[in-house]
Amino acid sequence: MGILEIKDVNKRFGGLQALSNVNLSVKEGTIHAIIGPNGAGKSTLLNCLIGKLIPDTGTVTFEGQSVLGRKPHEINQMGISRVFQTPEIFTDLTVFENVMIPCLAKRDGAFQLNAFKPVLGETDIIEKAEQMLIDLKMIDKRHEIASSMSRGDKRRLEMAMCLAQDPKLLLLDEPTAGMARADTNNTIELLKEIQEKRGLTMAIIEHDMHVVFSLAERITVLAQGTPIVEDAPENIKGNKKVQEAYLGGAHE
Amino acid sequence: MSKLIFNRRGLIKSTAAVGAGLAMPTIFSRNAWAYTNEPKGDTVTLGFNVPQTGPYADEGADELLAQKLAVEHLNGEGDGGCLNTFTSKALKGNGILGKKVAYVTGDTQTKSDAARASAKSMIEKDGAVMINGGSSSGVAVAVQGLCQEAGVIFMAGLTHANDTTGKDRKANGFRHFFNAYMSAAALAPVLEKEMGSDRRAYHLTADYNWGWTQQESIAASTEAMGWETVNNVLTPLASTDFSSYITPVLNSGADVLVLNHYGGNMVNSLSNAIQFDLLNKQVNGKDFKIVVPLYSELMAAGAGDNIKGVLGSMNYNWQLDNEGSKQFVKSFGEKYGKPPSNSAQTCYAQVLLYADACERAGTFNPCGVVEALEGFDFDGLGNGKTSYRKEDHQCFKDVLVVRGAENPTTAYDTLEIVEITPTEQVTYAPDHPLFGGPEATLGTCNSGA
Amino acid sequence: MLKLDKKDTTLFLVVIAMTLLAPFIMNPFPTDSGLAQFNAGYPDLMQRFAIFGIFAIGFNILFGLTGYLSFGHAAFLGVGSYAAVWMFKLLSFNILPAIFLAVLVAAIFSLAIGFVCLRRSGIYFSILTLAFAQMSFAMAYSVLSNPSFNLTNGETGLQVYADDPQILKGSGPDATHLFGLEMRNTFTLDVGAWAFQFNLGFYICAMFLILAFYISLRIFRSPFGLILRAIKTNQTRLNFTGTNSRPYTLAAFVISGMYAGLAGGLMAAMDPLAGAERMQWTASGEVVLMTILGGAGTLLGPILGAGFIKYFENIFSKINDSVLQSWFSFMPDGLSDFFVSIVHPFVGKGWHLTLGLLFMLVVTFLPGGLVEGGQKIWSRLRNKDKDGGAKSTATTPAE
Amino acid sequence: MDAFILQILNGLDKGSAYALIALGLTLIFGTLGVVNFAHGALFMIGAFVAVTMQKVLNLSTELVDPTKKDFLGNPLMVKTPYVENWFGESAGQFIINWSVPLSILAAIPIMLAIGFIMERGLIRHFYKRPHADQILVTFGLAIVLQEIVKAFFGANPIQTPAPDALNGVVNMGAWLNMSLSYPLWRIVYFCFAAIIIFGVFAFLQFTTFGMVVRAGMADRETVGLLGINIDKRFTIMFAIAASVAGLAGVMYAPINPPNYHWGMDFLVLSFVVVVVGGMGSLPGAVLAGFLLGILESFASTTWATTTIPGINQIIIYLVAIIILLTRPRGLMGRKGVMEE
Repeated sequence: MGILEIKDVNKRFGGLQALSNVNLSVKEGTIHAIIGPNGAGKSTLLNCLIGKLIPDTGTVTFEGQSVLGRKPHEINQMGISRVFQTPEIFTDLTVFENVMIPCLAKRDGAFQLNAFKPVLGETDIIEKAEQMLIDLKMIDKRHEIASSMSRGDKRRLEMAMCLAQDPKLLLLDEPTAGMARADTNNTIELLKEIQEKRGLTMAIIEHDMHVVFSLAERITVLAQGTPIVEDAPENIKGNKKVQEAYLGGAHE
Repeated sequence: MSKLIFNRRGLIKSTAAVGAGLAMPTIFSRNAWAYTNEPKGDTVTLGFNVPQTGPYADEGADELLAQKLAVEHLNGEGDGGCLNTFTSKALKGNGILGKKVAYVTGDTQTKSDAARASAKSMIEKDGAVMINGGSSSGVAVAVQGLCQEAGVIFMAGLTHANDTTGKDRKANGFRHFFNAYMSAAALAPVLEKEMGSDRRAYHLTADYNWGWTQQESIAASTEAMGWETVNNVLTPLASTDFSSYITPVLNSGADVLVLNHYGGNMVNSLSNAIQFDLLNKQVNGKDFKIVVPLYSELMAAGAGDNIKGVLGSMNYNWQLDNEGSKQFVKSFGEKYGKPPSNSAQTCYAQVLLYADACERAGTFNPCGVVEALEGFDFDGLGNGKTSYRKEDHQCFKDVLVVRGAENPTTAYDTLEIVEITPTEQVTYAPDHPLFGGPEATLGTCNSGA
Repeated sequence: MLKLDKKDTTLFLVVIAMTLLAPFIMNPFPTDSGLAQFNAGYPDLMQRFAIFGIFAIGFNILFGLTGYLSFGHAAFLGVGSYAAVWMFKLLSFNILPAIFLAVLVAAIFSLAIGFVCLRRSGIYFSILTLAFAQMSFAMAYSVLSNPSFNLTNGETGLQVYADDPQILKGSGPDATHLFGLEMRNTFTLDVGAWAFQFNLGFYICAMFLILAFYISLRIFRSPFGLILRAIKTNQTRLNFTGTNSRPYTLAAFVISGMYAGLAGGLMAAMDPLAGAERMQWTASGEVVLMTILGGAGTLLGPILGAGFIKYFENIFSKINDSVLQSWFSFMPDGLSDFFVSIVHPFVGKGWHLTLGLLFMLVVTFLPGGLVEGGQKIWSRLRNKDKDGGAKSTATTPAE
Repeated sequence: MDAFILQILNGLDKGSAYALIALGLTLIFGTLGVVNFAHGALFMIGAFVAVTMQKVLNLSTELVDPTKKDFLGNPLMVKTPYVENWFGESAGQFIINWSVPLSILAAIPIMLAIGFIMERGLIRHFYKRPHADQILVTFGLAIVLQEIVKAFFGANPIQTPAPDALNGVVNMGAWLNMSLSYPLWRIVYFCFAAIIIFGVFAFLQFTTFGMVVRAGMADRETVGLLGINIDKRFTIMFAIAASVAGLAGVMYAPINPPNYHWGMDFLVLSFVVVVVGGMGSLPGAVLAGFLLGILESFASTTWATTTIPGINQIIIYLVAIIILLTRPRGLMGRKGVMEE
């Protein structure tokens, strides 16, 4: 039994069968990648996971509980954090404030009218946020406004924000999209490091093979809305079906 | 040393700078004041509170011109104006009670809040002893209440709703302008003469206090002479296009349209009615007619040719043929190059009346002034014989019924006087039900002491 | 004691000092000098500064922090005023129950309206609030003032009449008071050529302003305030961080609605009349302009903006030609006429024009409002002494 | 039945004005992303172009006529417009009579110029600024514009009649055996609005210029990447939007006499129309304009006001609330526009 279970998920958009009979299980403590050519249904699947879309049939459960129809903040409160294609951070706030917010959300839940306590008095939150910034080697940037940072730093900050919540599952949506090779490698290193330190479960949706093969322990290949193979990286490389699927689509 | 006194009022204007000449500033306590803003120096300050922005700004500007002219005349400058024709000869052209008249101005914005703010600033900051002017009944009632509390005299300017001297009457407030009841009483006989007693009237009424009281008054007096009120439709104040209110008139079987509108509303509703060619229609075998109970010169100018033949009433018109009027038109016209409007005349007359009352009372104390004005009869300020009634501080005088002229020669004679309705015909009992009934009371005068 | 850090404590103390000393600060010119025209130290205007300061501080909690631009906040001020005057009519002229009810009614009203409007964001939210406020205004101006059910007294404004019940009045005063101390009590202090007016009503408003500022300061520095700022920056991320933004925005909306209700209640307490036009969209627009002009999202900005606009409304509108002539009378005739005609369009009845021009100038050259202007001047002054002073302002965005 | 059709006509007529203002507002918002609070003022300026034209054509020589007296009893100055001196009395009067249609010719270049100056001189500096700043600066501009107009023309409405030939009523229902008398100028106004609306749509649909602008409305950055000078086109678009508002104002002047406050009167309403239609959607703006116009007309009938007292006061806002709550982005709005 995996921490995240996707069972018999189907989704149609008009005449297009976006997902058909998707079954997938993410094991706790592993990095699981979902790859596939453009239009294979990766984004649709992701949207089903985060409650943005509800599948026509099938179930998506996290630790035995259904995530379907839940609002983003509810899904997050279940223990799922998400990294976006382009880093979603609080651009007008400082780096430190950016990290404090997930710590607050983790402690206080979805809503708490904490209007009269000074932030500076929340020592537990401050310590945790500082620790997180130290872990991710960003403590020297704590007073910078987030919008002024480089793209790589923004990604690192977003990661820090997600990790600050001690998630049980980290969803990564093409975390290296649009990055230069050096930044990509940095990100890979960062993710590896996190995995080693924390044993965190991650699901990565990606089409950059370099990233996928350097990180993932399991890989599911989607083609035309259906998973065609699920296996370890070394087995995927030589798989005929995968090659066909990719050759049929746009070659990466 | 200063002494902290919680007296009933302490809104005070500084006098001379006693300590200014000394090397060290001297701190001293105030003298006791006999009444609010008692003028201690050689000037007395009047507050002119008129709309200077918003839709009635032009009317406010006209009122301001008249008030400035009145101040000139009081101070003995210019040709003396109505000081020459005023039947009371207390004013000498040397200011009021020997003090030179100064004035401050404020902007009511035609909002009761803003009007009170600006009146307060005149009272608290500039030491005004009376507030004069304004261009709407809401503002008049609001400022009148303020002046009553503060202990200064209020003279209302243009306010036509019954309430100003009806249920909202105040001892410190006076109204020279006529009201909706008087309009109705003056119009009804003329309407009967011109249109007969078998008419069906359709009312369009501005949906707020003034509109309602006017509609009530007109409906009451026209029904009394046999007219039928077919319908009364309330129109939002913010309306700009009245077409959707005009079209139902065509099929209603009504043969008279009464527009209980003022200002921009009236200009637009009348223009729209003319566009729909109502005046050329025949209903029930009679010519269709339009009545605008309250006219003003500026509205007539705004409506242009559309007012031709339309009946209404006015407080004053410069074409009025009496000594006071002629003198006022001459003074005003020579100074400003145009004849005065009826709101200008109202404000001018009120300033002179106030000054005269102070002279006769021998004090600026509001209670003295109130006493001097109550039941005061006079002539020579333009309206003919005029009297200020003691019971409700409403002024009684002839009311003019006017009609849009068919062939005006200048921009100023677009309205012609049809009838001068004598005072007796527009007089009512002070406890008339339209005026708050027997409960309505002036209260007692407040001098602020 | 106040749970503020050093910098905030200084700021707070400055605000307290400025507020309490307002009768001196607003009255810089001797009473009989020509410049006395520019004095603003008389009770009514000082009360207005404080009241609109409160209104704008509250609006800033919603707009400055969350970025939700409400175009209907005047409605809450209006219902607050009506509630307060009704308390005067029913109970007595004591201001405490009136202000309490004003805040309460505004809270209920803003909870209901906020609950509906916050289902949308951006301009859709703005138009929804505008629509509710305009409906309230139209109802108050006409429909709810009809003789059979007169809740608002329409055009004239709701006021206290002699025949109102006032069941708790007894032998109490006939003017608004706080346990017998009348709001209109004014004590005038003459110092040389100056006359300073100390008005009880103003000091009541000032106390509320200080309290309102303190609460806003605490909110700005609280976790709640931090999340509100996060809502403005990136609502998507916030939701994916496990925070439900809707109750936060609703809380901010209600808090700012209560501030508006407090302002409305105080307005009625200073002057027991509630006019419908304080609910009109122009009044809502005014508080938006105050906040942006002063600096949205800053602590001091709204107060400055409120003071700025009210100053123009009350001081510039009163400068008429005879005042102008007295200013320029020292010049030869032709020259003084020339100057009078130059200045004439911008004062008196032209005060709107000046205000419009200033809006344009401030927003063009000081994007962060008056507060930014002040910071620029301050940092330039400091840079004369030593370099690098400007940097510190950049890292404290909520200042 | 007649009454019903008449109210539809009234609604279409009101709707024409709303739609024209909203159209320009949406063009500006859609192309430039600027919230223009001065748009109502442009409508007002358009109307005052007509007023000015009327005043200019009435510029007169003055002759003393000793037989008549003015109000002070002095000899009257008789005015003869220059145009009557130049073209003869009847031709001159004809020209004066047709001043409103004539002012369209003047209004187009004037409004284009005003739009051009506004965009180049002010608005362009605010493209990247928050909407709040745009609101403040354009609101300031709106105040300045209206105060300038007030300084020249006063606060009182100024009657600007339509030509005699276009005054009066026509019976539109004669051939249906119904009595549908309707003012001719209002019919002209509706047709004029229809022409302008179709013109704008055709311009955007069938010209290359329009295609680029539409692409720019959809995705500004991409079009910029294609090397197309989109800013210049947007300037022109702003000028066009300004002249649409201006022309709407010119033609509206005979319906209601213009006053300096018109801009503010129409501002709120036009924003409601734009938002109800859906931010950034031109067809939405037009549709919402006519819809609200018609609903407003029906809400003012006796039937409606007796059923729900005061409905005519709030109908526009009520409809706006209902539509926005059921359709999150208005009638035809696109996702992601103006939602931050």
